[in-house]
Amino acid sequence: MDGNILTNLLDPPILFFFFGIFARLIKSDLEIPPALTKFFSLYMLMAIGIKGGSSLAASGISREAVIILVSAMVMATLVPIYSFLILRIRLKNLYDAAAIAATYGSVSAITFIAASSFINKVGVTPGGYMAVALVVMESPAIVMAVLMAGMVRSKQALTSSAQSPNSPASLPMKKILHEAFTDGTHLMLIGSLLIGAITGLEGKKTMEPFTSGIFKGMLAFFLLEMGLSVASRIREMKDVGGFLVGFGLVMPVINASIALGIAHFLGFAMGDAYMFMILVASASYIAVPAVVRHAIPEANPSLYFTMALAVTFPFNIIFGIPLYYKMLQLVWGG
Amino acid sequence: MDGNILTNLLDPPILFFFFGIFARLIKSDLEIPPALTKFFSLYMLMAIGIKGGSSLAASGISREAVIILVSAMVMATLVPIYSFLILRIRLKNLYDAAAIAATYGSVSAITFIAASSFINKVGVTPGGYMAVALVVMESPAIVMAVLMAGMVRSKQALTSSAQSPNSPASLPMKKILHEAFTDGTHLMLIGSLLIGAITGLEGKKTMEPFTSGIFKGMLAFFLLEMGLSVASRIREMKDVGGFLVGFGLVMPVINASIALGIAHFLGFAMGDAYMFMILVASASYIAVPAVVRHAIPEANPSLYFTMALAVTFPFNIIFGIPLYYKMLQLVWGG
Amino acid sequence: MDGNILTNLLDPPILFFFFGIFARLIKSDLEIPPALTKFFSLYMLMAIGIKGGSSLAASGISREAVIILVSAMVMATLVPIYSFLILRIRLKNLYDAAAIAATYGSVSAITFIAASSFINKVGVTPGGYMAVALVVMESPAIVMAVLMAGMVRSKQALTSSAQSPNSPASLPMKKILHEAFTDGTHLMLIGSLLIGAITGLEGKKTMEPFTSGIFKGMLAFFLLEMGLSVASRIREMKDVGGFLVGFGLVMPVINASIALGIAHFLGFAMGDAYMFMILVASASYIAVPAVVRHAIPEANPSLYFTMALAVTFPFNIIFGIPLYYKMLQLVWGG
Amino acid sequence: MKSDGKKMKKVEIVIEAVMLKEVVTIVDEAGAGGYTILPAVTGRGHRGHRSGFGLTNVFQNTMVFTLVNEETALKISQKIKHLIQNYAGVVIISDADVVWPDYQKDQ
Amino acid sequence: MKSDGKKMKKVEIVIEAVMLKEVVTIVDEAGAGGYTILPAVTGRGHRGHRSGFGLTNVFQNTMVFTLVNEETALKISQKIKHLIQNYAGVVIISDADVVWPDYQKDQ
Amino acid sequence: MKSDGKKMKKVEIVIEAVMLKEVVTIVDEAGAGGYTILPAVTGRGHRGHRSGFGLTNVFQNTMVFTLVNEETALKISQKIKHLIQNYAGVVIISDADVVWPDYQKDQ
Ligand SMILES: Nc1ncnc2c1ncn2[C@@H]1O[C@H](COP(=O)(O)O)[C@@H](O)[C@H]1O
Ligand SMILES: Nc1ncnc2c1ncn2[C@@H]1O[C@H](COP(=O)(O)O)[C@@H](O)[C@H]1O
Ligand SMILES: Nc1ncnc2c1ncn2[C@@H]1O[C@H](COP(=O)(O)O)[C@@H](O)[C@H]1O
Ligand code: NA
Ligand code: NA
Ligand code: NA
Repeated sequence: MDGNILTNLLDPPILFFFFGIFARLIKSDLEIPPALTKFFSLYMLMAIGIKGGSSLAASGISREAVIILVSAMVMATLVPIYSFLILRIRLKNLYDAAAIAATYGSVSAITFIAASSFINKVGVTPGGYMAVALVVMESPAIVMAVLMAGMVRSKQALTSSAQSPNSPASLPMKKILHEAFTDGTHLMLIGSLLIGAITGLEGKKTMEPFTSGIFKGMLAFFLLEMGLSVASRIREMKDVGGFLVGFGLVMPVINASIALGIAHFLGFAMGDAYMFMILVASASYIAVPAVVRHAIPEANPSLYFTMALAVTFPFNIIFGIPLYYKMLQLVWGG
Repeated sequence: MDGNILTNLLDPPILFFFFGIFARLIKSDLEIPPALTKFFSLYMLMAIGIKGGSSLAASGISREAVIILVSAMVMATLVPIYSFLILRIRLKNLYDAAAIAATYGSVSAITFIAASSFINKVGVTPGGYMAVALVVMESPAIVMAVLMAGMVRSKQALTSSAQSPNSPASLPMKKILHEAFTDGTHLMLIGSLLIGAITGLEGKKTMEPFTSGIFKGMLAFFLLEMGLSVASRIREMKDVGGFLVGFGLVMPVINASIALGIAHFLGFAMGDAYMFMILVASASYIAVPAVVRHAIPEANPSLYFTMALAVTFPFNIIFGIPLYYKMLQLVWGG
Repeated sequence: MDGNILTNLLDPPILFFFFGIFARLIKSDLEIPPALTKFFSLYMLMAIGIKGGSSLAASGISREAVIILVSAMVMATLVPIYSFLILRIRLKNLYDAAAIAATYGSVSAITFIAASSFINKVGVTPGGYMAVALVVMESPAIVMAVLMAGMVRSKQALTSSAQSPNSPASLPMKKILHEAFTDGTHLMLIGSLLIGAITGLEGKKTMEPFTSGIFKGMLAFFLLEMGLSVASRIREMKDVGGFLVGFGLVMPVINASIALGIAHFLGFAMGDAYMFMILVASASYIAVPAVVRHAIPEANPSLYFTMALAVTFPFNIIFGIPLYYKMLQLVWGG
Repeated sequence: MKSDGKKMKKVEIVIEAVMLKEVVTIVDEAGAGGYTILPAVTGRGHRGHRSGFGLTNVFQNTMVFTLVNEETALKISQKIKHLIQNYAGVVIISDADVVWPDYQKDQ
Repeated sequence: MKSDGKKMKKVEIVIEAVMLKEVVTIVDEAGAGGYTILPAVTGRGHRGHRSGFGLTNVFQNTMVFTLVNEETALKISQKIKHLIQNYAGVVIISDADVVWPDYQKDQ
Repeated sequence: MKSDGKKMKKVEIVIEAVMLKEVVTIVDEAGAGGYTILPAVTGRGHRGHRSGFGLTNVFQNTMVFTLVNEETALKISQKIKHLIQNYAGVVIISDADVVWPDYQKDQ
């Protein structure tokens, strides 16, 4: 099968995403109870983790894998920096710039899942360690953003003659690192990866009817909720404004291109290169906002959450997934 | 296997329905969290929709299907009218008559599921378009009921010399139609049908471990909750009174008989005729009450909801499903 | 495969239990919505019930089974008595002693599940009636504890010259029996057993993708929640104190030994003997606390709940399950 | 205030979830016209943390409030006071202007 | 009290869940600065038991409260009073000292 | 009122869910005897709609109330006021007669 745009879109879960958008736009009262959304998201992470962990156990951590993981961490550190520099050109509130930078430096597990499904249909298989890359890319972006916000904060303290008595006490980095690491969704992925790695193929087989069999159905429900949420956020879009919407559409492509360059330069396998592009191009709307809301209270969550969820996520699902593959084919000469 | 009463009853999900009734009657604190009931009901609709949609994609909409769908809409319009005329003989509150008429004109998805399972066991297969019939029968009944309630309202405004200052502003029909169409459960069925139709057999296969594999278990939980709810409503039965309980038991049989006549006259296939009887004989306790509560606030939901859920639903599950089949066999000479 | 400690521990669901403990200890915000925990526990009971009931239908109730069930009820009556006598040596609050005695006389369904999985891996198969033993062991323990608490209450009423005006009205035994029997989780197990027995192998087959296929995954989520709960209770451990923690670790082994003696004396089959040991050795943290909180309000739930959940349950899962098997092998000379 | 509100007492009861039925019975028997239940609340008091979790409702709280006249408020609070000697809970009484629909006021 | 609290009215509304949107509209249109919703409460009133369950929200209650000045409180309670002639509900008005963040007070 | 109620202040705090821990710490450190949490509420204020949904708790509210004496109420409301300069929230203080079990009053 060739990897055109429909390969990806004509899958029931993806269609439920669009259905969710439609339902909310026509003001239907359709909704998924929050407790279930929580369950579906933990389920997704368990499924990715066990699958990734067990194939990791089968293959071991090769030298290749180490190079990819290091590249992933480097990109998760660099993306926030250059995103911040771009954003500060137009944004007055630099805290917003730092917070947005964090979400784009980090990753989206659901984009990862959708892209895995696409690349498997196309007939290319990425390594199991890509799930580890998903894990290691989360925290560096948060750390970078918090550092940048801290710099903004000290600069503002200097310039403002009278220190505002209400300035939030900046959280110590140790506490933020703790929060980033112990964030429930993040930890669920790590735990499942480890359990997958420990129990290997047998563990995977035991869990398969749950983690693979009903996977598409659970994903359909989760994407339905995401569609509903995306459409709920559309009315915030005017607060987000043209510049940031543009950023949310262009940045993924820039990030994917840089990732492609690195992957080619370092000689990644094709499947790994693709997933690397996806990770770098995606933005976090679950784990990162939860931590950043705490760590950078001066930033407006309506901006960074809405951009990651309602601009970049749909863009990647609809256009990014096939586009990055075309870009990859061009370079790989496939 | 022959379609006697036990064919239907000795299925685990149905037995969980009776278990639920029993548990509530002996005042057990057993309960299903509302968030899960919501999930189970959305799940059921997804499963019916995808199955129906994909078999629709396989067969296409034949001339036969169109005739059935038109008949379904006609019956969904007629049942409320003659139900209202019967009910007004004894009911003083004509708003109650209109609201009850709406629930009986509309349909029950769970009765549809139970009957599908029965008819498949008997060896007869209805067409995929019957799921479309399930969809198109919901709104006409609501529209008719609202029109009738509107007539009652204007008549009362005329007769009462001093217009009550507290009479509810009647909702405009456009708003009611919007509510009927965008009702979450209704839309979930439509969306799933469409997604099933778009992705066809491949989509169905992808979703099958979810939508078919675990189906009976999810149904068992949902019917357990329904049993609990039915028994909770039994204490309202004295408010409902003998006349309405009688209506709830006799009306399904009358409706099924009329449906049988039409099906025979128009030459439906046997499986389609059976499902048509089931749809016409069943009453709605999920989508219709939610809309009617809004649209006809003068009617008492304890009446219309209790009749559809606690009288007609159990009657159809226990007696109706095999009875309508016997009636069908008599006419078809099977 | 030989039944060493790792046979049991290297199963993904069990590892999720440890992961849950770890997550809570490092203060992660990972949590399972209560509505889902409720669902998972009802699911487990449905699965055990249908499996047990259908294999009961296949085998019938043999003379052997009757002997085992009677032994189970006897042990559920005796364990609370001698537990109470041991506990009163050191506990000042005799109501606490009675309540703790009730939890140890009763049983844990999840320990039962984990042990079933272990013993099946080892290649020994217990009879389907062991699920019935699980059912019949719950209420006797509660009844005994309430009787003992009643005795304590009347004695205190005699000794205290001025009757306290605030002493709780002791609930009549009839009400307590009603509560014990109609407790939601208890009833779910009974109902599922009956439905399994009525529908037999065909019913089991219908439900299998739900009750067996996804079982390990659902169990993994449930054990994750149990791990989280166990770790939450660890801070209560200082209230529990050394004596009671010791009781929670030693008592299961004593109980298992006595059960082993009885099983050997009465000539149980090996698999049945093992499950009998497990049942007698396990303590209830779901059904019994819910009833006992009502029936013995003077007892502190932090003690009896924490001991059963955070001391005895992990002990049985980690050490008890393989240990009781070794003990069994010694006696059986396997 | 010039509202058509009726001066009443709002009696709020936090109680452990297993005793909800008993609290409702007390409220009913005291002659209250109704009550509202907030099913799942958590909290801390002198009995320590009570955070309802899914495994058991033994550590879960529930909240009930009822709008009643002063006399009924007193009756209810005394009965609940007795109950919370042995079960976790607290009673809160405050003033409230209650606006009922017309038929209610006629009674 | 020497707090920086602003004396306001707390208007609490219990209403059947299907009418939540209408209540929020009334609160908004009366000019309230905000509101808080307690999504799922159950209860009993003169219309009998209303325990929200999963099959339908027709028997479920919701609670909304809004902090407003006396005049707005009156406006809201009158409109809701009209609504609850046909739908289950009740309105409770009480006094409250409200502490806002600084920017809010500037308004 | 002739109840055995103790005159206290009820301090209610609406706060965004991510800050619940901090609010509880403030309440604890101020010396409150306890608190009750209503875990999931939604609402609107000057920061716009905050309807908790399953994907993130960044837009979810929580409500906490604590029964304390006037002095403690003041201490808590001042600290929370500081907190809600940057986080969504509001503080409501009202009078309440609190009925405790006997042992509590002895303290
Ligand atoms: N001072 C307080 N303020 C608010 N809620 C309280 C207070 N004290 C107790 N509670 C609530 O009442 C429950 C039972 O209290 P207790 O019986 O003292 O443990 C607690 O779990 C809280 O939900
Ligand atoms: N006296 C009351 N105290 C507290 N809540 C009440 C009272 N009366 C009514 N309610 C609440 O308002 C809802 C609707 O009341 P009603 O319209 O009288 O049935 C009930 O379901 C309760 O939640
Ligand atoms: N006037 C009000 N009445 C009731 N609740 C309010 C009011 N203003 C704010 N809130 C609540 O406090 C939360 C935060 O408010 P804000 O920080 O103003 O956005 C809102 O989401 C509401 O839940
Ligand atoms: Na990224
Ligand atoms: Na019908
Ligand atoms: Na035991």
